[in-house]
Amino acid sequence: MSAFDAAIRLVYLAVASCFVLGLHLMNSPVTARRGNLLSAGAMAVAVAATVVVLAEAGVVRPWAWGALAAGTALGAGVGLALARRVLMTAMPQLVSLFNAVGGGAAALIGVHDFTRHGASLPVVLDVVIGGVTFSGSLVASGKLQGLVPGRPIVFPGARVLTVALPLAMAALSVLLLTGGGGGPGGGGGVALLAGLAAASLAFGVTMVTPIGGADMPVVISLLNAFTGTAVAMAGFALGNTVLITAGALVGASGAILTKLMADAMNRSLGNIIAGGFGTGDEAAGGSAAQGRARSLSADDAAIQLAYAAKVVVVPGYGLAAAQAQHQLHDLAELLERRGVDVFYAVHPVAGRMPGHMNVLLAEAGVPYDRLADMEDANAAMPQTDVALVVGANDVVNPAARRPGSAVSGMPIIDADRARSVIVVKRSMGHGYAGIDNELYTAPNTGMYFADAKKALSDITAAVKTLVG
Amino acid sequence: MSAFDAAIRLVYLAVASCFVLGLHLMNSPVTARRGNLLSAGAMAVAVAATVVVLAEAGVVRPWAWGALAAGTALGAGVGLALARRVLMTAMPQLVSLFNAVGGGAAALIGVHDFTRHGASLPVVLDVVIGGVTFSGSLVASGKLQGLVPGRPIVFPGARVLTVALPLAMAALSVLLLTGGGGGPGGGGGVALLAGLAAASLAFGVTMVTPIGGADMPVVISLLNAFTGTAVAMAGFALGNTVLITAGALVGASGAILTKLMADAMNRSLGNIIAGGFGTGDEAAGGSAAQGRARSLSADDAAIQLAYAAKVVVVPGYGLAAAQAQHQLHDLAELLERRGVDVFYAVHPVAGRMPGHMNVLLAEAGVPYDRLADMEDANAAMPQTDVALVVGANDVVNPAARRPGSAVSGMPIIDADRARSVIVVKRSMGHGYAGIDNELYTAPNTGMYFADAKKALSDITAAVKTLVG
Amino acid sequence: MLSIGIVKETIAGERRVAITPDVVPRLRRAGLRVLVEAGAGAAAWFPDSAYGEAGAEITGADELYGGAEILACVDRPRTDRLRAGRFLIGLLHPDAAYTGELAAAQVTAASLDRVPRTLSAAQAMDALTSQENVAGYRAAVLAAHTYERFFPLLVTAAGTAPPARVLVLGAGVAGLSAIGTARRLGAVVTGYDIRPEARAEIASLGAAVLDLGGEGAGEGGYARTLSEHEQQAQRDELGRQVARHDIVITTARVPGGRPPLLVTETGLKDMRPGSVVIDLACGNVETSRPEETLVTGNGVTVIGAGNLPATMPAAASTAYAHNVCAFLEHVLRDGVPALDRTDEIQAAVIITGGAA
Amino acid sequence: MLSIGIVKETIAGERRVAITPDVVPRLRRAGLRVLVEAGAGAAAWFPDSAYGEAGAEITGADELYGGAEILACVDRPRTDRLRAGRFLIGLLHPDAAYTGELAAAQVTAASLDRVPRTLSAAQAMDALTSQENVAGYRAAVLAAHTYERFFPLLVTAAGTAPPARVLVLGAGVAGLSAIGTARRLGAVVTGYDIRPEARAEIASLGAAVLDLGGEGAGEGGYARTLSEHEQQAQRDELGRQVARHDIVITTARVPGGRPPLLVTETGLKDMRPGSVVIDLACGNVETSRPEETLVTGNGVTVIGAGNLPATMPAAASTAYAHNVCAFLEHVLRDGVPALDRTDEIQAAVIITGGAA
Amino acid sequence: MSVQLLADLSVFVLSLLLGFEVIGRVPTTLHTPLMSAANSVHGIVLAGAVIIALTADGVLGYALVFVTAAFAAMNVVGGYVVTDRMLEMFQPRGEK
Amino acid sequence: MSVQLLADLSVFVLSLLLGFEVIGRVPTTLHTPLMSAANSVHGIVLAGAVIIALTADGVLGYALVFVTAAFAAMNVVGGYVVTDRMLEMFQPRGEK
Ligand SMILES: NC(=O)c1ccc[n+]([C@@H]2O[C@H](COP(=O)([O-])OP(=O)(O)OC[C@H]3O[C@@H](n4cnc5c(N)ncnc54)[C@H](OP(=O)(O)O)[C@@H]3O)[C@@H](O)[C@H]2O)c1
Ligand SMILES: NC(=O)c1ccc[n+]([C@@H]2O[C@H](COP(=O)([O-])OP(=O)(O)OC[C@H]3O[C@@H](n4cnc5c(N)ncnc54)[C@H](OP(=O)(O)O)[C@@H]3O)[C@@H](O)[C@H]2O)c1
Ligand SMILES: NC(=O)c1ccc[n+]([C@@H]2O[C@H](COP(=O)([O-])OP(=O)(O)OC[C@H]3O[C@@H](n4cnc5c(N)ncnc54)[C@H](O)[C@@H]3O)[C@@H](O)[C@H]2O)c1
Ligand SMILES: NC(=O)c1ccc[n+]([C@@H]2O[C@H](COP(=O)([O-])OP(=O)(O)OC[C@H]3O[C@@H](n4cnc5c(N)ncnc54)[C@H](O)[C@@H]3O)[C@@H](O)[C@H]2O)c1
Repeated sequence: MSAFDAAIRLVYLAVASCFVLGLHLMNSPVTARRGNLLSAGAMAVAVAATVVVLAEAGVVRPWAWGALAAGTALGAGVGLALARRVLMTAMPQLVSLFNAVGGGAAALIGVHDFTRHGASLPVVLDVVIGGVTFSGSLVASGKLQGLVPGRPIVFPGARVLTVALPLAMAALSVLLLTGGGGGPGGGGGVALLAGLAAASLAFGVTMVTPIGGADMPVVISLLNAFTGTAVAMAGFALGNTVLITAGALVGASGAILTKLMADAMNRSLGNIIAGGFGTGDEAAGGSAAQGRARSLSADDAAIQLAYAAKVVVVPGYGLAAAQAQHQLHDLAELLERRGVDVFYAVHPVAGRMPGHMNVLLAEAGVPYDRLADMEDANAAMPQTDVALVVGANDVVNPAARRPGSAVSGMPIIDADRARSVIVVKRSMGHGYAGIDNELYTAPNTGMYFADAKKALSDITAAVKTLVG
Repeated sequence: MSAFDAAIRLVYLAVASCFVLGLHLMNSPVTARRGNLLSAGAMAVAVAATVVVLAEAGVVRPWAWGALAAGTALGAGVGLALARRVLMTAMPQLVSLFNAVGGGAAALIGVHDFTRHGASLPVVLDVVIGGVTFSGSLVASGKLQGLVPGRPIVFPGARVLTVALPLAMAALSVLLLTGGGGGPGGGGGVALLAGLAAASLAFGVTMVTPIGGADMPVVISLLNAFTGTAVAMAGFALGNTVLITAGALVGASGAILTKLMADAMNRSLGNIIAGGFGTGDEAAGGSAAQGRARSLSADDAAIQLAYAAKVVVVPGYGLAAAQAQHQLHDLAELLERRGVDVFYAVHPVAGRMPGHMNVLLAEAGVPYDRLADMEDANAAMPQTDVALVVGANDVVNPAARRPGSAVSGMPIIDADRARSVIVVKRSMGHGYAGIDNELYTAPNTGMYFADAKKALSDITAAVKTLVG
Repeated sequence: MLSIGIVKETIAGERRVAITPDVVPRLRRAGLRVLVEAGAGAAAWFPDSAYGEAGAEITGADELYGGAEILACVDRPRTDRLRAGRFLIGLLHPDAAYTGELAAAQVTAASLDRVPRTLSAAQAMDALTSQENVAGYRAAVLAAHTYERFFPLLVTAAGTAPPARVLVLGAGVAGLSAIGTARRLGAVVTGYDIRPEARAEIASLGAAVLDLGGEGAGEGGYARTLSEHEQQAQRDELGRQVARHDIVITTARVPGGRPPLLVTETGLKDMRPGSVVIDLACGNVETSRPEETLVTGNGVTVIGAGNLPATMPAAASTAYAHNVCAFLEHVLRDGVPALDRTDEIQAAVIITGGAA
Repeated sequence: MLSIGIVKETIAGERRVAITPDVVPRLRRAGLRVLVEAGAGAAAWFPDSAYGEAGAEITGADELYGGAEILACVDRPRTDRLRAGRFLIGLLHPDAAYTGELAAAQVTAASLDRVPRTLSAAQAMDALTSQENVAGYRAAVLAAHTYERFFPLLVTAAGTAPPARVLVLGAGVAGLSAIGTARRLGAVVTGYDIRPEARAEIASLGAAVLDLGGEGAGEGGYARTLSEHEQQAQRDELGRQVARHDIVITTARVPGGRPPLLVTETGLKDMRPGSVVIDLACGNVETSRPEETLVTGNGVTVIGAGNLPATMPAAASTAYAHNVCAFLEHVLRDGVPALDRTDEIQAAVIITGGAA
Repeated sequence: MSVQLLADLSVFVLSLLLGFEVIGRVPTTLHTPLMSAANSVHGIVLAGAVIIALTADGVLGYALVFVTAAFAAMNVVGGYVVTDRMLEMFQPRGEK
Repeated sequence: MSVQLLADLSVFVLSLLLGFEVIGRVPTTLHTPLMSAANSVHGIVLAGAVIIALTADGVLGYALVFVTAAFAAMNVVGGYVVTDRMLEMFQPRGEK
């Protein structure tokens, strides 16, 4: 091995290490951005080094240089434009789109390698996985963007396809690997490969189409891991270690991440995928209403609270029922120590007796100057980052503002007017007045379903570990 | 590469993966034992596979087989016997001994390889690192065992040696690598290597001898990481990937662990090593008295408490001064939920007014049936796993049992009679009576120096994350 | 511009006043002139000067009854002073006879004890709740004052003082308030009620729940009267429980009926000397006499406390004044009562008249 | 076997008793026969029957004074009834005259108010601490009972009740105990003392500390008398503070001296009607008269409460009995007092005699 | 099995293990940014696109290079930029 | 630099990274067991001892094998057993 080759390999090794470090830094909100920059820098180095290899080889045709340059410029431009313009809310579908093209690129490398060296296990895997990812990610992206209907789509013959396609892919792969289509570039082989690619693309579509929009983030993460694996296969095909390392890294971390995301949504990955081939969205959560509500984890709540400037706590009867006043005070104190401005909005009839919340909060040692009455709290609500509603229901029910409901005419705490709302209660269950609460299904509301005592102490622990 | 070779390499790869998984499982007390077993199993497979390689090669002389078998049997026997018999308290020095022989073995492999293929960078590094580790670990072990005086030893000329030895080692290495001593087995080379080995052994001694006994665990961990690196070098020399992988794994994880240990003791690694070449023990902790006391981290306290069956909390004026009653109750509740039996021993004059502790604990919502009076608490003390003393001083001062001190004649809570004691206070400072408290320097006492409010909430967080 | 007159209470021991100085500006904003009978608030620590500063006019009784179209009182005023067409607001606890009298006097009368309890929009006018809340707090403080030992557990060098054991029978508004206050003081508190949801509410204050089985939920959030057989079983079991406590506070009522008898004389016999029993409902304890304090032979102090809010007049009056004010704000349109029989609150509260 | 006699207190309003039934067995284990004057514990809710069950003998006053070698009392007994050679234990607050009388009667007298306060071993006998602890708790409960508003903050549908603002002047044992109790009830409490370490102690109960500058630590853990100039400055500043509070509880004492005057009549003038001032030291408040309750022209209730423990006799007696018992256990050797002038505690406590 | 392949396989396996280990207790809120970051890393396929340019000839070959490069570049550039934008919201607040 | 060496180096670097990553937030109380476990893992040097037996000859060579094997075996066997003993104390309690 020449010194040049060795040097390039060493650069690749360094790049791979930087990727690892970059992902490592992404584990904490504090260092995440630095991690991303490091990773990006390493990526630039890797690409540059590869270009040097190309230049050093000196055999590259001008047209190839041109195609490479033009393609890179175009892709970079489009990618940049999309990434710059996209709205916060549309980011997941964009990520999915980028994932699609990444998978596509990996598959195309497989195709290229096939034209040079014929079929090999990595090439076949590359094309299959890359193909599935490409089409699957596009569908996922489309679903989130609303181009493809978000609800699970079950089209006629879907079941047949879900069995037939994998069989076909397996058969074509075996044929290819056993040299069924002649040597490299042999016509039969090309046809087989084209068939394989087509089947893979089709399978990607059939796999994602039946899955409901709510599960899309998990699916995208899974497809992301797929792409990683496809890239690693491309690396095997090209004999390039940095592709192998980076690809495997993404494959594995993507898999773990997929599991974490599914766990956070209380779904199993198997359910989502299998569910995709049959049932639809309803499986997510318990009742239909609970399904419509956005469910949060302790970590989400913790980060939202820790990075807020102003938090209003709205306690209700559930706080008393759970006897969670000490845990609540603890959380509030922790947030205050982090510089968050926390106060408590006490509704006159929260709880079940006059002054119920006062009795509780005093027991927990909440200083009186942290309590705000309803009018003050409502005045400050639009400037409030998070309204943390703990076991309150009727006293934050916006239905009170309209005539005709059991709570009509009662003044309420306008938690719904805060920038975001976190509600801690055990279920979508009713309060004293026995009516539904539309606050819980509002878009800026996240529900943390748990007993208040447990919920609050979990959130406190999460704040401590996440943002220390 | 033959299929046999490939198979062996794959086995090695699997073994390396198992080592990783094993260490991974060691991160949590719940899975640690499983991790160790997995690692041990993988080790057995690796050794067996290597023996198969040997057998398959068919060129091994019977004497070599014999030496191998006899050596292995002897080593295994001695290791087993020592490991089985050692007292809990003597384990660190035993680990250090095992580390020493591991390093020695790595160095000897270097020597062997030198006799075959002459000097190479891995071989030289192997011998140097292995040699330093061997002697250094033996000294560390001896210090802990009391065979070598535990206090920092500074012998005359030590400073000269600490400069001279590394220079000599560097010079000899360069000579060896530039072929200064002739080919493999060449007499000059052997002499150089012997010199290098001797210098390394001497350096190991000079490095560890001046370090005080309190810092030994960190030093042992560092030497452990050294051995890993030496083994990896041996792997390079032998061209054996499993040695490289396992060695590098230990080298890196050992390094991280060393840092964690130093952090936990509030020392910097640099200080310890550099300090070793000058100052001694005193640097650990603030005042002399504080130095004599054993200092704990939140994690230690958390694990001791979480794995206890019975915990007695002894609150004192410091709890009131820190207004930490809510945090204390929180911790106690968490422990109770884990099945620990927690109660509070209230001393009649704890605090600064009659019933001071009652006022506080009631404010925090501690149920009355969790309070024990002094007599009951003392009766239960010998069966108590941990006495958690929070901001109490005079009321747990064993000096009260002897005449002649300011607290003599006052009945006390016999915290010192619990199996172990955790004391939370800010310093070794005095209480109301203004006298020292020998409880704080008792061997079964660990001090957690911090404001009680912070300390207790940190311990709670630690319990949650560690054994959650 | 209509005037509202604040009556000086006439019943003995009634120290509350219907409107306190702090709500006077609110009434004026609602378009009323506020007349205050001289000395009306004195017993509740609201001197005439405070009313004057708040914008009210101090008058004699004659001008007041003569000039004010709206009259605010706590207890029933003397009917003979009321003129036809007046709008009277009070805690009238109306019975048929009294309603008849008012009707005869051609007075439009609103009794705030009739506010529907379960209607969210009416909570601000719910004077029963506000007064019972005062009564519950007061009962606990009175118990602490009367009981000549410590409420909280104290471990001291001079021995350990055990906590007082408090039993609260009936966990409505007053009962819950008493439970909360007694717990604050450090007593070990047990609550008891026959409505099943009250059990969770007792627990939500951190108190223990006494469960004797059986249940007695009635209508409108109130309890029902138990059958004679149920009552006897309850009394027997409660007798045993009462003896285990140092303080018993009873608040059990059923709408329309006599307060159930919960603690019998024999039950009191087994209590420790120095124990205290406070009968808020004036009828839950066999030996209690309204507004009297008796000490039994075995040293149990029994307090018949039918009108505790009147013994904490400053707090009770302030809360009641808010209720009256909220009711007026509900009823007044441009400073004039707009009576409307279809309004759920008015339909319940207005007991006579209906055209102002 | 020696006998100990439990005296029935004679001073008006003194409802405590020196020994309660629960310590009778402890005294008997210490080798004493226990005689109880009939009705001695009645006012503190300890009937004779309870003593009898505990193993004491009920006797008349004559047998008691005649037969018991050791006499336990709370306040000073009549000297004329004491015989020579008796061992008297009480809270005698001895002055020269009384000590002379006792010496003349040839009585060995131990006054438990003389227990050294800072000696750890003597804490169990420290009757001043035990009684002041009762007094502080009682003062807070009395204040809550007298104050006719809520102590805690309550946000209700009938308006928000603001918390009571309580100021405790003097944060010794009684003051701290009052602070703790008032805080439990939900009041906003501020404490004030001139000893610097008392500030941290106030804060350790979660109360606010009023810092007027200046310090006055004296000897033995007590405060010193301030100079006239210091006192005037203190009074002026306190006057301003007092007006901002609803409840003022004063407990400031200096050993040997008159209690410092902290709250002047002008200070009271600015308080709200309905405010409550309790003078535990009987001398901290200008207008207060011992054992009297006055209401000032502007509606401030001033209570001179010099002997609050006597108004909570059950708790106070129980604690005091433990003190007496601990002292006896310290002094008795095989059932006989072993007097020893070199013992730090005895040297301080025994005011006359010394050879039993 | 070639030595190269075995070496590659070792690298692959170790990288997989690294991938598993490197993801720790990530807060849920970081899931999407982390996914996006991982997505950017497989943009390394751009290096692959460069490599196939080495041997590309013929219109079809050039087209393949073009498309592959465009796809890969979009993945890389877009991926990193969008990740960075997501992470902007975790910037420490001024007053803290 | 040989291909083998480069491959070995890659493996080495990746293993180092793995070593860094695999140690997470370890409780202090597990520091010693973890150190001991890591100590056992470098007992893999026993495999090295086996390999040198392949080429050992001469008394010196055999002695070298003997000592190396003895050292390494002691490291492995003792290391794992002592680690296990340390970890015994983390056995879940019966009643939990
Ligand atoms: N203050 C008074 O004087 C008084 C007196 C009587 C009635 N009320 C009425 O009571 C109501 C008070 O409103 P509010 O918002 O305080 O209470 P609410 O409307 O009764 O709602 C309480 C909520 O707490 C949740 N909860 C119960 N236990 C919980 C636990 N352990 N952990 C977490 N959440 C728990 C319940 O939902 P899940 O079951 O899903 O957990 C429930 O929806 C008003 O309608 C008021 O009119 C007030
Ligand atoms: N109960 C009564 O009636 C009464 C009245 C007066 C006096 N005393 C006397 O007070 C003493 C009571 O004994 P004790 O053991 O309760 O208290 P102590 O002996 O006074 O000791 C309290 C300890 O708490 C620590 N501390 C202070 N602030 C702290 C904080 N923020 N966080 C953590 N620790 C803190 C101090 O150590 P650091 O500075 O190192 O943190 C101090 O050593 C006895 O001597 C008793 O005789 C009692
Ligand atoms: N919506 C609101 O905001 C609001 C406000 C206040 C009260 N309320 C409701 O009004 C209802 C009545 O409350 P209240 O305090 O006026 O009740 P109340 O004064 O009529 O009775 C007091 C309590 O005594 C109990 N009781 C009756 N008979 C009993 C017996 N034999 N043994 C034991 N307990 C017995 C009742 O269940 C009740 O809880 C409750 O349901 C309460 O929740 C609602
Ligand atoms: N060792 C123990 O266990 C123990 C027990 C109880 C008390 N003590 C100590 O005994 C000492 C005396 O306590 P006490 O309660 O009997 O005191 P006290 O009754 O003599 O006085 C009450 C308080 O009034 C304060 N005071 C005096 N003059 C004042 C002024 N002008 N302005 C404001 N405050 C003034 C004093 O500082 C004291 O805190 C304290 O130091 C206390 O800590 C010790």
